[in-house]
Amino acid sequence: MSAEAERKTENLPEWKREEVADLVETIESYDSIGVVNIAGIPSRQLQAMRADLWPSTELRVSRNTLLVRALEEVDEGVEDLTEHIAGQVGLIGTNDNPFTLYKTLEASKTPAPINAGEVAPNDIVIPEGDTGVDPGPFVGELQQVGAQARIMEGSIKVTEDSTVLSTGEEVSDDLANVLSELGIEPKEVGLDLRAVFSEGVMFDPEDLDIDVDAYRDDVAAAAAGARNLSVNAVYPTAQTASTLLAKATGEAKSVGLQAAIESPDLADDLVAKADAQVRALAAQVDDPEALPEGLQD
Amino acid sequence: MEYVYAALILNETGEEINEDNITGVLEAAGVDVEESRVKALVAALEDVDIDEAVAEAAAVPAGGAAAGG
Amino acid sequence: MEYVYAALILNETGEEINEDNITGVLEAAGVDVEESRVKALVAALEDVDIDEAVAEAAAVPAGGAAAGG
Amino acid sequence: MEYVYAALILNETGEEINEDNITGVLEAAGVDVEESRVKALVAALEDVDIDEAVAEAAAVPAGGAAAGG
Amino acid sequence: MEYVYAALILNETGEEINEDNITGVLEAAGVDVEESRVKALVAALEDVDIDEAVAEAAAVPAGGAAAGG
Amino acid sequence: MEYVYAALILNETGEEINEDNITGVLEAAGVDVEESRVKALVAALEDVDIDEAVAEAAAVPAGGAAAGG
Amino acid sequence: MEYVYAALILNETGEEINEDNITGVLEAAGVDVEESRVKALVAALEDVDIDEAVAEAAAVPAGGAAAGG
Repeated sequence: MSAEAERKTENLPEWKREEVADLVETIESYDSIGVVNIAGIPSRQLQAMRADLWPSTELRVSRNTLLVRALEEVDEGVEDLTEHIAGQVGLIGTNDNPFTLYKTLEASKTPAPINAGEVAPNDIVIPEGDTGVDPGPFVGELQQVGAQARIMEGSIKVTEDSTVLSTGEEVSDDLANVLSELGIEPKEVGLDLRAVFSEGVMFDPEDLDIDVDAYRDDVAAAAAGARNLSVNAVYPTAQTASTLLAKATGEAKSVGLQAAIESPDLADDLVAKADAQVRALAAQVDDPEALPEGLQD
Repeated sequence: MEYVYAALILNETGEEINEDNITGVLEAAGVDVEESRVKALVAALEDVDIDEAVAEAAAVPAGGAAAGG
Repeated sequence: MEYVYAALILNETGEEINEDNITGVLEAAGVDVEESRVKALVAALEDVDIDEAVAEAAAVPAGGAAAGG
Repeated sequence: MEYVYAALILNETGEEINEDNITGVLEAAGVDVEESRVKALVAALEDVDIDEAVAEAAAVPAGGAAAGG
Repeated sequence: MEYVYAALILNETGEEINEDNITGVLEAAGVDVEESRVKALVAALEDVDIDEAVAEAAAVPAGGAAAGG
Repeated sequence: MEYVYAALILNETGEEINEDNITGVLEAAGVDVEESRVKALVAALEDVDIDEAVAEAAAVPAGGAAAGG
Repeated sequence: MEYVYAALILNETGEEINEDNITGVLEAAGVDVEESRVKALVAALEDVDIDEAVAEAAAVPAGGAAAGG
């Protein structure tokens, strides 16, 4: 504990000192400590989330000043998380891999409606398709908020994906009504990870957002490369033995056909090859008189 | 490939595909005929239905591979 | 088709593809040779690169299309 | 790619693909292991059906696939 | 590839594909046989249906794709 | 295939692909290492440009290719 | 096809592809060798660049099909 942090703590009332001590214990008991944004999550939902995460992950909510004190008291690099303590946040502790933590939190997010006056956390899009709403004034409301809409085949259709609000803009009353009518829930509500300090390393959400498809591609590429090496270096494995056999057979066949080796195994192919050749040559002969009737065009 | 061509000429004309006939065709073309290849060819073709082999090959259009590529 | 095969044999052995040679090969195979067809074939092949035509065909497989599908 | 190869060895031997095991394999190969890469790999592979990805790789030749795509 | 060719010869003749037989074939060809490679091949082929693998190869034309290219 | 993966790790890290190193990597992965397979691998890779062999698409039997189509 | 494989083994080891050597390889594999086929094989291969023919086979198979997909 730094001398400065100790001095600050000494001036705190008893209950705050206990709370900080408790937070410090939490912070010290996990490999990874993160700061999560909990703004906009109703308390009942937050309780449910806390319960879902337990026991692999612990969520602590406290006054921001106390969170800052506790982080500073633990020091050892974790105090760098204090820059993320602002607004409604909580601390999250886990012994899970931070990448797994991020994934878990992202997966637990649920869609929610957005209210008039709220700021769009992302672009809001009304997707192309049949709205299921009968023809009426709603088509005008859609067009009013910027959606490409018209009446087709007895109902109101959105004719193309329409971005009706950009990230950071405020939701109008009209838009909120339209979204509600369509059942569009453009917000993702959940614990939003701002940063994680894990075993000496600070991770941003961008660092933790792994591209699973890219890893899958890497796995496939690695497997394909190993197969290639096994076959090309002729190191047979259970997985490549049949490929090597097929390759060897193909080689023998290629040699056999090129050399026109009179082998019973090749007789069919040699006859076919000769036939193909004679046809190819006949195709170059443009005098029908020179060809048998069957080949004249 | 000339040995195979010779056999196919005989096939078209309805002559028997035997060593003498193949040798005859090839010699007429100035080939220095190797008896062993003629023997091997006749043996190899013994169980082959040439017309069928040709028909199957014909079923694949010339340039069939190109279509695949 | 036997006329064309005869030309192919001559091409492989490096013999000249002329009327006499083709007729010779065909007769050895028991063909009742039509002089006009031989003439027409020789004339038609004059400007053809036989090796090239043959090489292209050789690449077309028996039953190869299956693999392409 | 060595991190992925390490995971594939563990996959074949039936050992768990976790941080300790991957680190162990890589260190045995003299790799100066980056912990965060191992962590990311383990987390990512949790959602990858490795056997399926490997089987797909086997069905399409590595080089050929590019041409097909 | 000579080790694989040797296995294929044995397969065609109906002889068992074991270490002794493969070694015998290779030595007859003057190969300085490496026991470990023979062992690895035999082990790899244990669960392989050789005739099937060969038949698959036969379906693919030798030199077929060249035309496509 | 784990033996090949082990060689590929060594290749990427620039360590020598010898019996000791391959065995070390495999044992770290909990493999019950067979000496002969290690020997065979080292022998097979001796004169091979590994990066090239990895990149070059290996032949796949026709059946496999169908999956690509 | 065993005669061709025998030739391919000799080709890889750099041994001469002659009747004695091919017969030796085949007999080691338990083949009841037909002299005329061996003779025919040696004659057929005389003017062929085996390595090239082998390489062409490798260039083909699956790759072509995959490209069709």
